[in-house]
Amino acid sequence: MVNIILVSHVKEIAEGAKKLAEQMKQGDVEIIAVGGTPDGDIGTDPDAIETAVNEIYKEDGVIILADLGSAIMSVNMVLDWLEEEVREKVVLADAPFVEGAVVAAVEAGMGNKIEEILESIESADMIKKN
Amino acid sequence: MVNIILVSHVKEIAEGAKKLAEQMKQGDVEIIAVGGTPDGDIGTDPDAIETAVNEIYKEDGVIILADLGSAIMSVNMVLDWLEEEVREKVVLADAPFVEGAVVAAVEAGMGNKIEEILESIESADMIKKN
Amino acid sequence: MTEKSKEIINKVADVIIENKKYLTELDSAIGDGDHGINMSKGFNKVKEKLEAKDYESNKELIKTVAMTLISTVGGASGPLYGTAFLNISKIIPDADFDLDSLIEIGESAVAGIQKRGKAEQGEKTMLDTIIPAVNSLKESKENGDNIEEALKQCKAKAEEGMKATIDMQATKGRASYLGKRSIGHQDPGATSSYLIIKTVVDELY
Amino acid sequence: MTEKSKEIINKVADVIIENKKYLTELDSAIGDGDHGINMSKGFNKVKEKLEAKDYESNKELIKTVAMTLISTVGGASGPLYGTAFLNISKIIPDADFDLDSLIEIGESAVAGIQKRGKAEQGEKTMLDTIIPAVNSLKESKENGDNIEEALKQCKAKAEEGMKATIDMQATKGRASYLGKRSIGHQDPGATSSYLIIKTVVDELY
Ligand SMILES: Nc1ncnc2c1ncn2[C@@H]1O[C@H](COP(=O)(O)OP(=O)(O)O)[C@@H](O)[C@H]1O
Ligand SMILES: Nc1ncnc2c1ncn2[C@@H]1O[C@H](COP(=O)(O)OP(=O)(O)O)[C@@H](O)[C@H]1O
Ligand SMILES: [Mg+2]
Ligand SMILES: [Mg+2]
Ligand SMILES: [Mg+2]
Ligand SMILES: [Mg+2]
Repeated sequence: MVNIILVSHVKEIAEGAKKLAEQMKQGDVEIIAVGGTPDGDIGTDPDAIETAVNEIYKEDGVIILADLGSAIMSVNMVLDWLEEEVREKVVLADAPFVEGAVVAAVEAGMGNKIEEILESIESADMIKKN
Repeated sequence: MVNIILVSHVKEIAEGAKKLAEQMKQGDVEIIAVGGTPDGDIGTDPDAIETAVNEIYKEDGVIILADLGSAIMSVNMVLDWLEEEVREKVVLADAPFVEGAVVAAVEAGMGNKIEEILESIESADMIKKN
Repeated sequence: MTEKSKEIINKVADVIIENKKYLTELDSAIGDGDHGINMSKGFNKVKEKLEAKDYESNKELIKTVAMTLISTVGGASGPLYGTAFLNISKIIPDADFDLDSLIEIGESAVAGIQKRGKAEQGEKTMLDTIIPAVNSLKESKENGDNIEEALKQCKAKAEEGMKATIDMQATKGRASYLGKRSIGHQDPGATSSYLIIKTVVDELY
Repeated sequence: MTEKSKEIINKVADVIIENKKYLTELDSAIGDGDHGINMSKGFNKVKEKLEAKDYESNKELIKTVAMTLISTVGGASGPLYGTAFLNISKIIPDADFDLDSLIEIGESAVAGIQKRGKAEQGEKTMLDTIIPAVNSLKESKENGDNIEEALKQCKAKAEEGMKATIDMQATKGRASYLGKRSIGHQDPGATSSYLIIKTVVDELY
């Protein structure tokens, strides 16, 4: 089962998305919300991202969703710090943050493979609302 | 100047996205966050959406971002209740919720037209993170 | 007739509230586990509203039901049932319902739900209960069935429709996120629709 | 040499902290108005760290600067400057810096920033200050300039580069959301980079 990390600039967004995603999840997918700077401002805390990866890393893989700017840069930096073996299985998805979190949680809960989940959440249809 | 309404299932997501978007906004774009059910559960409150539209409707137009499911359905229902003249200028965007909120706020603040803003936030590139 | 309608709505509300747990369980399997919570929130408020005031016409009564569901349900079923009842309120007569008016009521409900949800039959939604029920009324009319027979058939077809959702793959609503994995579970909205139709039918004949 | 390096870093920190308001104002015009806040948060912590402990080598010192910025800055400039300093820490000598080592330091910084941010010169970022500064050192080497002359040139080119960002359209970072409207404003990151380079140069000669 794939685990999920949600990295937003804003703590409330990350935690809210976790709440929304967990409402739909089946099985025991783990979701960690990482949001804001260590001192509670809007921004990113790379150390918290690293801790999250270490905490929920699994052989099945980990999908990371990030909202924008420094969240993306910080995730990529942390990924570069990982050991090759771990690095290969942790993916920053090209997916919309909230919408992707929900669908990733559902599909991870169904036991879908990381590639299948990424195919779903990276689809351009993910942002269609009509 | 175009105004913006953010409709999420979760209050924290809507308010967090407003916070993130307002950090970037120039000028006096108004952003209203609508999140959760009237009794504080996860879900949508159509009356709050209607109130928001009436509160910040402008001739320049209003962009609504919604996260998923009932938020989208409720927005469309409220839009159907509007007078023809207002209806034409209030648009539910096919855009990612958080990412779209930030870019819409920036572009609205720059005085971009509603069509220009929609073109930006409805682009498939909006979900690229790498 | 408004007194009778009020009685029926109250009964529907009771049945939905009784089935809160069941509907929520169904929604936990293929959705976000709130359909029973949403619907009983809505119908509890409907009961309050009906209690608080006398209604002059079925139109006024059903419009209140619609607006109350819209304001309180919180899930997709809010706008869906809300728009269905809103549509019904526009055409519902105050006289005793004949088969024609029942058909018109059913068609208005379907039109409202489709306006909001853009689903067709076979997508594993409440429509899979309601459309067969309305079609059954229409067939009864063609066959010249009396109203009791028509209602009996209607209820049976609604139940069949509900059960048929078990084998369907959801392509609308949250359950569609599950793809093929949505197969094997009865749709919560199809179930609440059946409970509503069944209760109305049982009250009518 | 580590004592001297510590002095330089402390001086850089002071200059950044002094310019907190200025950098934040620049970021308000084309970003989210936090660059000064971010950078002074980072460099305040750097000062604390340098205070708390003696460092055995420039390597160790600069690695501490890097990790501290990464942990505390919170904005894109955190990973960018953090990776720059991390790269520098890998090659920085303990001996007095000659022109070759200054060039190597500059190139490592650029490589680190580009690894993180994937930007080129001309995209209205900190690179528009740093790349011309490094290029200037390389030219000085070719021209056989002495180190003082090289550093003077380097500072001038950094300032030129910073100012050139005014007329650029941002195509990386948050400022890129503004499209053409980003033109006419000096980039905050290019400005903090200039402040850093200027301070280092002034301390070195
Ligand atoms: N597009 C649609 N058209 C018709 N019915 C739908 C549609 N989407 C969802 N539904 C119905 O709504 C039910 C779910 O309602 P509910 O759980 O209250 O809302 P939510 O999905 O927002 O939590 C589904 O079981 C389905 O019958
Ligand atoms: N991809 C990038 N490459 C190089 N520098 C960048 C990049 N993105 C942003 N920057 C620099 O970072 C600065 C903004 O830093 P800061 O305000 O601290 O971060 P944030 O944008 O996350 O709020 C910009 O002025 C720019 O110089
Ligand atoms: Mg539900
Ligand atoms: Mg729900
Ligand atoms: Mg900034
Ligand atoms: Mg920032």
